[in-house]
Amino acid sequence: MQLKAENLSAKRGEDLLFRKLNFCVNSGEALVLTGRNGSGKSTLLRVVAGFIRPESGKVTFQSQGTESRPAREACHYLGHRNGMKAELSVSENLHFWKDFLGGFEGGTGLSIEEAADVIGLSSITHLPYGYLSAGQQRRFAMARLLVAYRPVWILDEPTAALDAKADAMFSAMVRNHLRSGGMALAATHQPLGLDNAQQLEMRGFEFDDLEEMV
Amino acid sequence: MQLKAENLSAKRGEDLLFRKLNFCVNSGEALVLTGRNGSGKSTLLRVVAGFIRPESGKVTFQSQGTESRPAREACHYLGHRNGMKAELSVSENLHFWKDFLGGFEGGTGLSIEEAADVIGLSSITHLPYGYLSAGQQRRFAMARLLVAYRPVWILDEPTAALDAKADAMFSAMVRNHLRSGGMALAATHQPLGLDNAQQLEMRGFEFDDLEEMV
Amino acid sequence: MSHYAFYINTSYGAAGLIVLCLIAWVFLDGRARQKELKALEASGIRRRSSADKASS
Amino acid sequence: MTETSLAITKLSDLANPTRFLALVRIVLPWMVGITALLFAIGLYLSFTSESDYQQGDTVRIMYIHVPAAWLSMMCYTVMAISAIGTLVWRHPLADVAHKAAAPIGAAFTLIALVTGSLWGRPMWGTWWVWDARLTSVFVLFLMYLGLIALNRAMDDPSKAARVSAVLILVGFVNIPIIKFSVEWWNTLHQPASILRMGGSAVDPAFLKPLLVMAIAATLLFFTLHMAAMRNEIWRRRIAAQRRMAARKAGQDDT
Amino acid sequence: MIALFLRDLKLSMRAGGGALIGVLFFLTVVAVIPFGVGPDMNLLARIGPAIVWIGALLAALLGLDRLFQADRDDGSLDLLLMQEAPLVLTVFIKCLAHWTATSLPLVIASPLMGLFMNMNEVSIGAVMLTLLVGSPAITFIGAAGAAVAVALPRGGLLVSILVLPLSIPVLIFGVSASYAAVEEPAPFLPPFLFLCALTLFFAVIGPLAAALALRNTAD
Amino acid sequence: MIALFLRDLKLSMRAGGGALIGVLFFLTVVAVIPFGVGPDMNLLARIGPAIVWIGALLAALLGLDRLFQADRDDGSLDLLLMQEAPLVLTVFIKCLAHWTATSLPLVIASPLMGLFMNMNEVSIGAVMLTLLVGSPAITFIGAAGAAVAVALPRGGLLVSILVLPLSIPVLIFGVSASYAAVEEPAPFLPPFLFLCALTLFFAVIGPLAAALALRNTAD
Ligand code: HEM
Ligand SMILES: Nc1ncnc2c1ncn2[C@@H]1O[C@H](COP(=O)(O)OP(=O)(O)OP(=O)(O)O)[C@@H](O)[C@H]1O
Ligand SMILES: Nc1ncnc2c1ncn2[C@@H]1O[C@H](COP(=O)(O)OP(=O)(O)OP(=O)(O)O)[C@@H](O)[C@H]1O
Ligand SMILES: [Mg+2]
Ligand SMILES: [Mg+2]
Repeated sequence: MQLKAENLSAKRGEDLLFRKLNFCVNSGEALVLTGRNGSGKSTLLRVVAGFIRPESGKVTFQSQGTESRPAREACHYLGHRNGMKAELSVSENLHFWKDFLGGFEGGTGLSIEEAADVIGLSSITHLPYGYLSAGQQRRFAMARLLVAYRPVWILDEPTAALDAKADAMFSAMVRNHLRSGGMALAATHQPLGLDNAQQLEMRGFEFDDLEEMV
Repeated sequence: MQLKAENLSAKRGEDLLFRKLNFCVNSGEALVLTGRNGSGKSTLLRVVAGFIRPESGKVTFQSQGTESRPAREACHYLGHRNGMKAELSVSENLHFWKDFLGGFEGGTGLSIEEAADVIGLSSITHLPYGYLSAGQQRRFAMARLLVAYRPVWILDEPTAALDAKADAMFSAMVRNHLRSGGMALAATHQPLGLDNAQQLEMRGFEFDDLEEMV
Repeated sequence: MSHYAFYINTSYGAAGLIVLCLIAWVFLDGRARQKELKALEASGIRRRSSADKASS
Repeated sequence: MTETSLAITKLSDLANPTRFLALVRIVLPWMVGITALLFAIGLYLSFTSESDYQQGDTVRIMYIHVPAAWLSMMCYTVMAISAIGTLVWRHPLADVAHKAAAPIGAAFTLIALVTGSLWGRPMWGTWWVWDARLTSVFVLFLMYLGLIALNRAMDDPSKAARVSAVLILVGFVNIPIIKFSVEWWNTLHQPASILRMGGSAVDPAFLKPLLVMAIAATLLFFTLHMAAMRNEIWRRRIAAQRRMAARKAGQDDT
Repeated sequence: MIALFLRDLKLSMRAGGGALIGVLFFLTVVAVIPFGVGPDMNLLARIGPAIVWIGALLAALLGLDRLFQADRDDGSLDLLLMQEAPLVLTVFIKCLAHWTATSLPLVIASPLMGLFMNMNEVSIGAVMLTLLVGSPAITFIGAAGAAVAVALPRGGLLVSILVLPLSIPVLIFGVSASYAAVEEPAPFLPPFLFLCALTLFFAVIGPLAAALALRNTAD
Repeated sequence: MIALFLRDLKLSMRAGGGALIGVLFFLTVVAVIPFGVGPDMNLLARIGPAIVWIGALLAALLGLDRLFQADRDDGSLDLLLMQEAPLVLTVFIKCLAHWTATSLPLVIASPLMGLFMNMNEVSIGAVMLTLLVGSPAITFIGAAGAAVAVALPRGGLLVSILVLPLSIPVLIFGVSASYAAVEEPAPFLPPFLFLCALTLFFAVIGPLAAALALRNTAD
């Protein structure tokens, strides 16, 4: 399995934010994006997840013996917003995502209870999601990554709002995912505690070919 | 100047989250709340800011020679949501808050440009707020604390989404505020780098007087 | 009775029906709640002060 | 502690839910008995009293229509008073009181509407006209339904109670409109002839069954209201105990 | 406070579609009625004021439910609640801004509708005047509903249900004043003055109730 | 997909009070009308179908603009966009859920409104039928508008220009088919069939346009 970005460039507004980026993440590997605020980490992740159409290049996902396909179909995306409904209970939310996301070849999702157990909050799955504290909400958003299997996890500052224990729990969760053959792309300002991670430092707007643009 | 909480209890849903809390923050001091996810840090801050009515007790602010008044009037609140309109430009947003919040005895607010300078983003105040990256948005929300003076800053996980440099900038900003006689209440999972800070550890729901409640 | 009998009977009938529904709702709701309280008590969850007979 | 807050504490001691439940246990059977008895008398009277020379037998509809109409307004007034209790004193019993009253009020309003139309057909020749009295009662009905919907839409009971309290108070404007609409706008509907300044203008032959029925209906309201409040308190206790159990379980394993 | 007024105005101009959506909706309503009553010009003229008033009422409802919701979602409502300035005043200003952005255009467009409905000049003038005086009342009532809606996750329709019954008196007096201006025996002033009184009444009650609701449901 | 349908249905039931609220809203609108036009029963019966249709349009509009916005605000829209399943289908399902939760109850309740408006049986049947067939069209058009609104932060204006004018034909054919059913010379079928055609057309165009807008503007 392999996630491959070739010759990737993307614009924000009218300016190129990064240009001709290439990377390749294999099964069991992680790519950690760093860089100062506004340097384009989130943008890159959103390009990979297929929300922003790149100016050039493409991101593809290929697993053994199958055709390559758009990366977004093989990805879980955990962004700043949790993607859960405040009005529904936690378990209704997770059930929905489990059903809606469905399966993906090469793995199976955990059940809601197991996933809640992993993140250590199995006792409050009956509460409406909106009643939870910021950290609890974040942790249940992480549980979503577990209930439906996807080989690639795209994580945008996943550990904001987590306490120390939950932080460790999440690192373990990601390591576990990598060990079982998954991949992860993460943008963070704090170390995630991964061993075999490539680093990519983002630098913000590229101005050198401004004239091409205008 | 003094911020004083006496005998403070608050409920979430139908249950008591904390009970008979007392604390007192003097000019130049900070109070840092810690505790695991869901232990009630945000709730306490929202009680102080006057959004949640406490079950018992009250929080008052007193400055020399004046009557004590509800704490919320002397506070800046920086919560999870930034309180800025994505459709307006950064400077329109800041101008609005400067005008609307007005002054408070004992200090003056900076101008928009100065504040943007302090947070290190003076070059992009003309952009619509919605176009900024997560960290940039957060930093402009911090600029709001500067454009109108309030002696007490209530900070709920202020440094989530900030890069290392901005982190340092914010610590300096809070230290500066304390040095000039202000106070701060902060809930964080990461050290804020303050010296003279009291600590208060929150512990989550209290069960023993459930029957009083129903 | 007169030819108004229909209207009178229907009014009394409708009013009676609505009131009966209301009573049934209150009654059944009460019974269901009581049952739940008993079940909770049986499973060992009880209010600390349930020594007083209020919730029985 | 200030004097007022002391007074409030005392008040809430007197009316705390546990004490209320104890009271209900004693009073409720008596109320049920008296209500049933009064209804028996009232129904007997209303079917044996003579008929009106003008309205014929249909005057018998009055014996349910008028009490139901009065109660639909009284119920709202009770709710408005408890709404003040919720907002000013934050008394949990007040929350319960107006939540429990809404369905009962809706039922009485519905009775008034239905019997009114059934009376209107022979008297005015139509089931329904859009005059001020009828419409304002209809609006009252809608507001009851809206309040019920509101209470169902929110699952935090004390917050729901506060929100609906505000609405109840705002909607109270409607009550004087109902009461005085017949005087402000000239309509088909009867102006007040029983409850009015300067004494009643109704033949005592009709007055007696009407009054008995009115008292019976009022008692019915209070009986049902008490029972419904008791149910609601139970419901909340059950929820609280379930939450507590869940949280305790959660704390053990973390 | 002026800052708040200007910000809200700017926002609804820029983001919400502002004036135009109300006017368009208004136009739609007015365009459909003739299908119902047929091309009978006299009848149209007769029900004209009522239709214009109903259209305005319904158009005012569009967007009203989001009056506070948008501020809640981005956290600014919290900040508005903290201030020393009385909350009632803040709510009042927000109502004014909303009225200026959505109802005022309707008032201005109403003569056009009047022409469509074949109304005569006096009648058009009367409708415009009553709308000008009466429409703020609807906004103020609506504010109370919108404040309640903030507490609800998706309260839009609920608000209208709560608001509409209360706005019925406004409608009644607005319409009857408009008719009184044309039909001879009925005097124009009494219902008109009553309308003014209603608006003043709701200008007090509405923001008060809204402030109460906002204070009690923030969390 | 069924999961999505159920979730959306549950959301609108739970949060907004769902069906009950739509119907209540409709009831209030209808209750307001007679105050405007006066208690003239014949007139009421005549404008009845138009009023019921306008009420349905309004009820559909309220809340429709938030169809995708709510999902965008909490981030679930992103996740919906990523899936392998064709986006058009996702949008279509969301429309269906919205229609089931808000318009279907209106269709079912419309006979009651008809009674209030003093309409006769044929007319009531015709309105119900045309509503059943025509109201999905409004939802589908609205979906396209809602998608555009999500895409552009300042898209409000565009939406109103887009949605209301497009829904006018639906409204007009719906109302005229209802009238044709009662009034003798006019035939019922032609406008009715046209209405069906419109709905089918928009059932294809609406979700397509919405999907296109969502894909092109997510960021
Ligand atoms: C759906 C239709 C009707 C509704 C909603 C309605 C509503 C009411 C209400 C709210 C009251 C209490 C008024 C008060 O206490 O001041 C009332 C009283 C009364 N109604 Fe009706 N009514 C309806 C139809 C009728 C009809 C058709 C008649 C008889 C022709 C009628 C006769 C009366 C009488 C005699 C009273 C007692 C008034 C008094 O003495 O205070 N109503 N109705
Ligand atoms: N509206 C509500 N109804 C019921 N319970 C609630 C509500 N809001 C929060 N809670 C509960 O209150 C507790 C405290 O929440 P709070 O947000 O104060 O925690 P916190 O200390 O800020 O946590 P975090 O570190 O995750 O931000 C949580 O357990 C949460 O489940
Ligand atoms: N819609 C937009 N239009 C124009 N510019 C934009 C838009 N969205 C983001 N930008 C700009 O693109 C740049 C990159 O933003 P991005 O969110 O990718 O940064 P980031 O690396 O994730 O930063 P952070 O660490 O703060 O999250 C920022 O400088 C921002 O101002
Ligand atoms: Mg980012
Ligand atoms: Mg928190």
